[in-house]
Amino acid sequence: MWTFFHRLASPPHIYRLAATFAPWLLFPGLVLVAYGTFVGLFVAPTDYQQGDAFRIIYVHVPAAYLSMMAYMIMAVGGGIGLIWRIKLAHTVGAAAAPLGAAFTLLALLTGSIWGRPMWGTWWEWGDPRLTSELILLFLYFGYMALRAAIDDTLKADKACAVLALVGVVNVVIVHYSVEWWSSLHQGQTLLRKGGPAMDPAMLYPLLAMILGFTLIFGALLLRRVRTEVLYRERRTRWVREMIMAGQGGK
Amino acid sequence: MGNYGAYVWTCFALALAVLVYSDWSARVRHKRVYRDIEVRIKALEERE
Amino acid sequence: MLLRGQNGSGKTSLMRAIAGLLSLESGEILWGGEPVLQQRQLFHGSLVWLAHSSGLKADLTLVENLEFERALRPQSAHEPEHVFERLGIERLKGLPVRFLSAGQQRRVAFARMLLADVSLWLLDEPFTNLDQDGRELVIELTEEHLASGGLCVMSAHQDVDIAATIKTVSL
Amino acid sequence: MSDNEAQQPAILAGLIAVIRRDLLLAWKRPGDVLNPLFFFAMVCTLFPLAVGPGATQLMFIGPGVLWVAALLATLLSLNSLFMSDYEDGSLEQLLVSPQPLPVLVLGKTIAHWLCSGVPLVLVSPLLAATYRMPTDVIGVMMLTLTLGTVCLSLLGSIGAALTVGLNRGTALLSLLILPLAMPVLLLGANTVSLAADNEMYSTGIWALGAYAVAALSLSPYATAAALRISNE
Repeated sequence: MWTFFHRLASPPHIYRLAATFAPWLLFPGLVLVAYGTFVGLFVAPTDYQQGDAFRIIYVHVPAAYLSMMAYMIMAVGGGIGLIWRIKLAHTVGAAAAPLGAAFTLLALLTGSIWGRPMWGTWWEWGDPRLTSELILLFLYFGYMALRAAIDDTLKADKACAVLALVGVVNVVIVHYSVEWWSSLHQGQTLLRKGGPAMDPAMLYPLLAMILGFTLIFGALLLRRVRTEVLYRERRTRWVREMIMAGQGGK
Repeated sequence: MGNYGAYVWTCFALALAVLVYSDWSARVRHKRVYRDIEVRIKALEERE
Repeated sequence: MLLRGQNGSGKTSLMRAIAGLLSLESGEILWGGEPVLQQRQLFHGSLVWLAHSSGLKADLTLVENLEFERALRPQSAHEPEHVFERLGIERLKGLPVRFLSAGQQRRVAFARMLLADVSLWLLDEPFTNLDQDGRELVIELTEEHLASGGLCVMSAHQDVDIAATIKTVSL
Repeated sequence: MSDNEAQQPAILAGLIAVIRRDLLLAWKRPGDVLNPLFFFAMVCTLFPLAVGPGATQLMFIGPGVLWVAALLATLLSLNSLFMSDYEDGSLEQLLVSPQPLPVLVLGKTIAHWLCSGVPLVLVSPLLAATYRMPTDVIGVMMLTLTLGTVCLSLLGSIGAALTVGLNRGTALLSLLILPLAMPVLLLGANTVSLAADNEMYSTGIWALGAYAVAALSLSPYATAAALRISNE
């Protein structure tokens, strides 16, 4: 069992595997997103409260979801890397950080744009989700800054793993404390909780978008993992042989 | 799209931009890493 | 055991790895047949680590520094007064470490080591900053330690003249 | 050799020894304790100067300003938590001591709180009074600050351990710790505001207390792990 895992996680194997699998995630993802975009923009009925502005949900929700998933990946990867000393787990965490930050930024921007017609302002501190998302963005910045500050990759991996684990506990606390805080100030939220179930005609494109974004995220993550593996293994023989043979793909 | 067209389209455009940028930056970084290693290895070979 | 090697040859890294300060990419350090990382406290209870930096607080007096060290370990059989005398630092007891010369600080670090009263000594370049007297004293102390059944891993630039069976490893 | 090695040293003795040593050091270098305190007082002075001396305004911003200032002052003092130990090699000696590292780290954090948190709490009523805070609200504020500075010292020790020995440590430490500290600030400052508005404020106190207990039990392990990593 362990030897199987170790062979699976061996850098040359991962390097090849990532290249093979990325398209298998990317293209279905693109199809789903194309479907979701089309149906979401043109077919789904207009929301009776928010009008067509609700259609922003189709990019905002997947982005917000991925922003949290990427952080989970960083924390879980860090935990696995620390406990079982699997370098690949650290590599995945390192690769997820910039992607997670990008999706967090997207969630913030779309949320803010959504807020403009709904609240009449670009930024509403009273919305707990936006505020938590902003704190999440800062957590990403901290993680990437720590990684950039430590020259030794192995050391950076472990330090960042500790930070991500501490951070993931904190994300939960942030969520609840911000919710409490906004309830004090009559905060308003974009997504109605526990309201009437969503019309399936609205829901299906949303699910397609979430799944599609996740697949694309997976493809991008694999590609970044591949680069990260190549960089970390730059002094090894297999990289040398691969590059001398002109293989390995640019 | 009612009065909200601009907002909705901007959001979708931003999403597209983020996806394209993520893809592009990943490609660029991979190319750079690959080339750096290639140059270094070639230099080593020549010295040997 | 004596580790010999040039600057940058990895003497310090090896000793830090033995002390459990560095994690190894491959290989394991065993103590009493068990990996040290699984019995860190027990292992650390039987070693002292003399590093490049003294590990003493400059603002505290010599006695305060050593009192702190002693509180972290079980009571030692050695008398502090006796150890101070042996190392020729009994007159400096009340001084903040800041006022001591580098060589005197080294002697304090040795006092800490003797007071810890453990079997494994890890000495990284113990002769730095020591005068001839000091060097001889360190050799003498090491010989006694080895004679009473202790272990010592020492790193040095040059050969050390110790009257005991030593194994020299050149890096 | 002796049979010393078989004996395990008393854990509490190690904890107390670390606290004693750090308090003794703080006593000999009072600047390290006083500077963050002056910083706290000065930040609190800045706001009336910038916003204006109007009583209602000051009452309104008071809890928030005091809390932000306390957070920043704690952050300032955290920088030196492991720095001098790292520089003179005594940190490395702690790492190879027979005592469990989380306990030693907890000792250092407690000492840090005694030297930074407690003075802040003690000075805060003076500054709160200049913000025209009523006496009973000052009591609530001192309570939240007490709990809050415990949380901040514990959280901050993780950040300080991660950044010890890095060149750009100071800015990085703020970047790491501030987002983690936001819930503490949010709970603390809003609880004081609620008290000032004569509303129910116990939720915030309980939440802060729970946070402190959780941090007390978890953060020493994270800090110890971080110290081992940054000292490799």
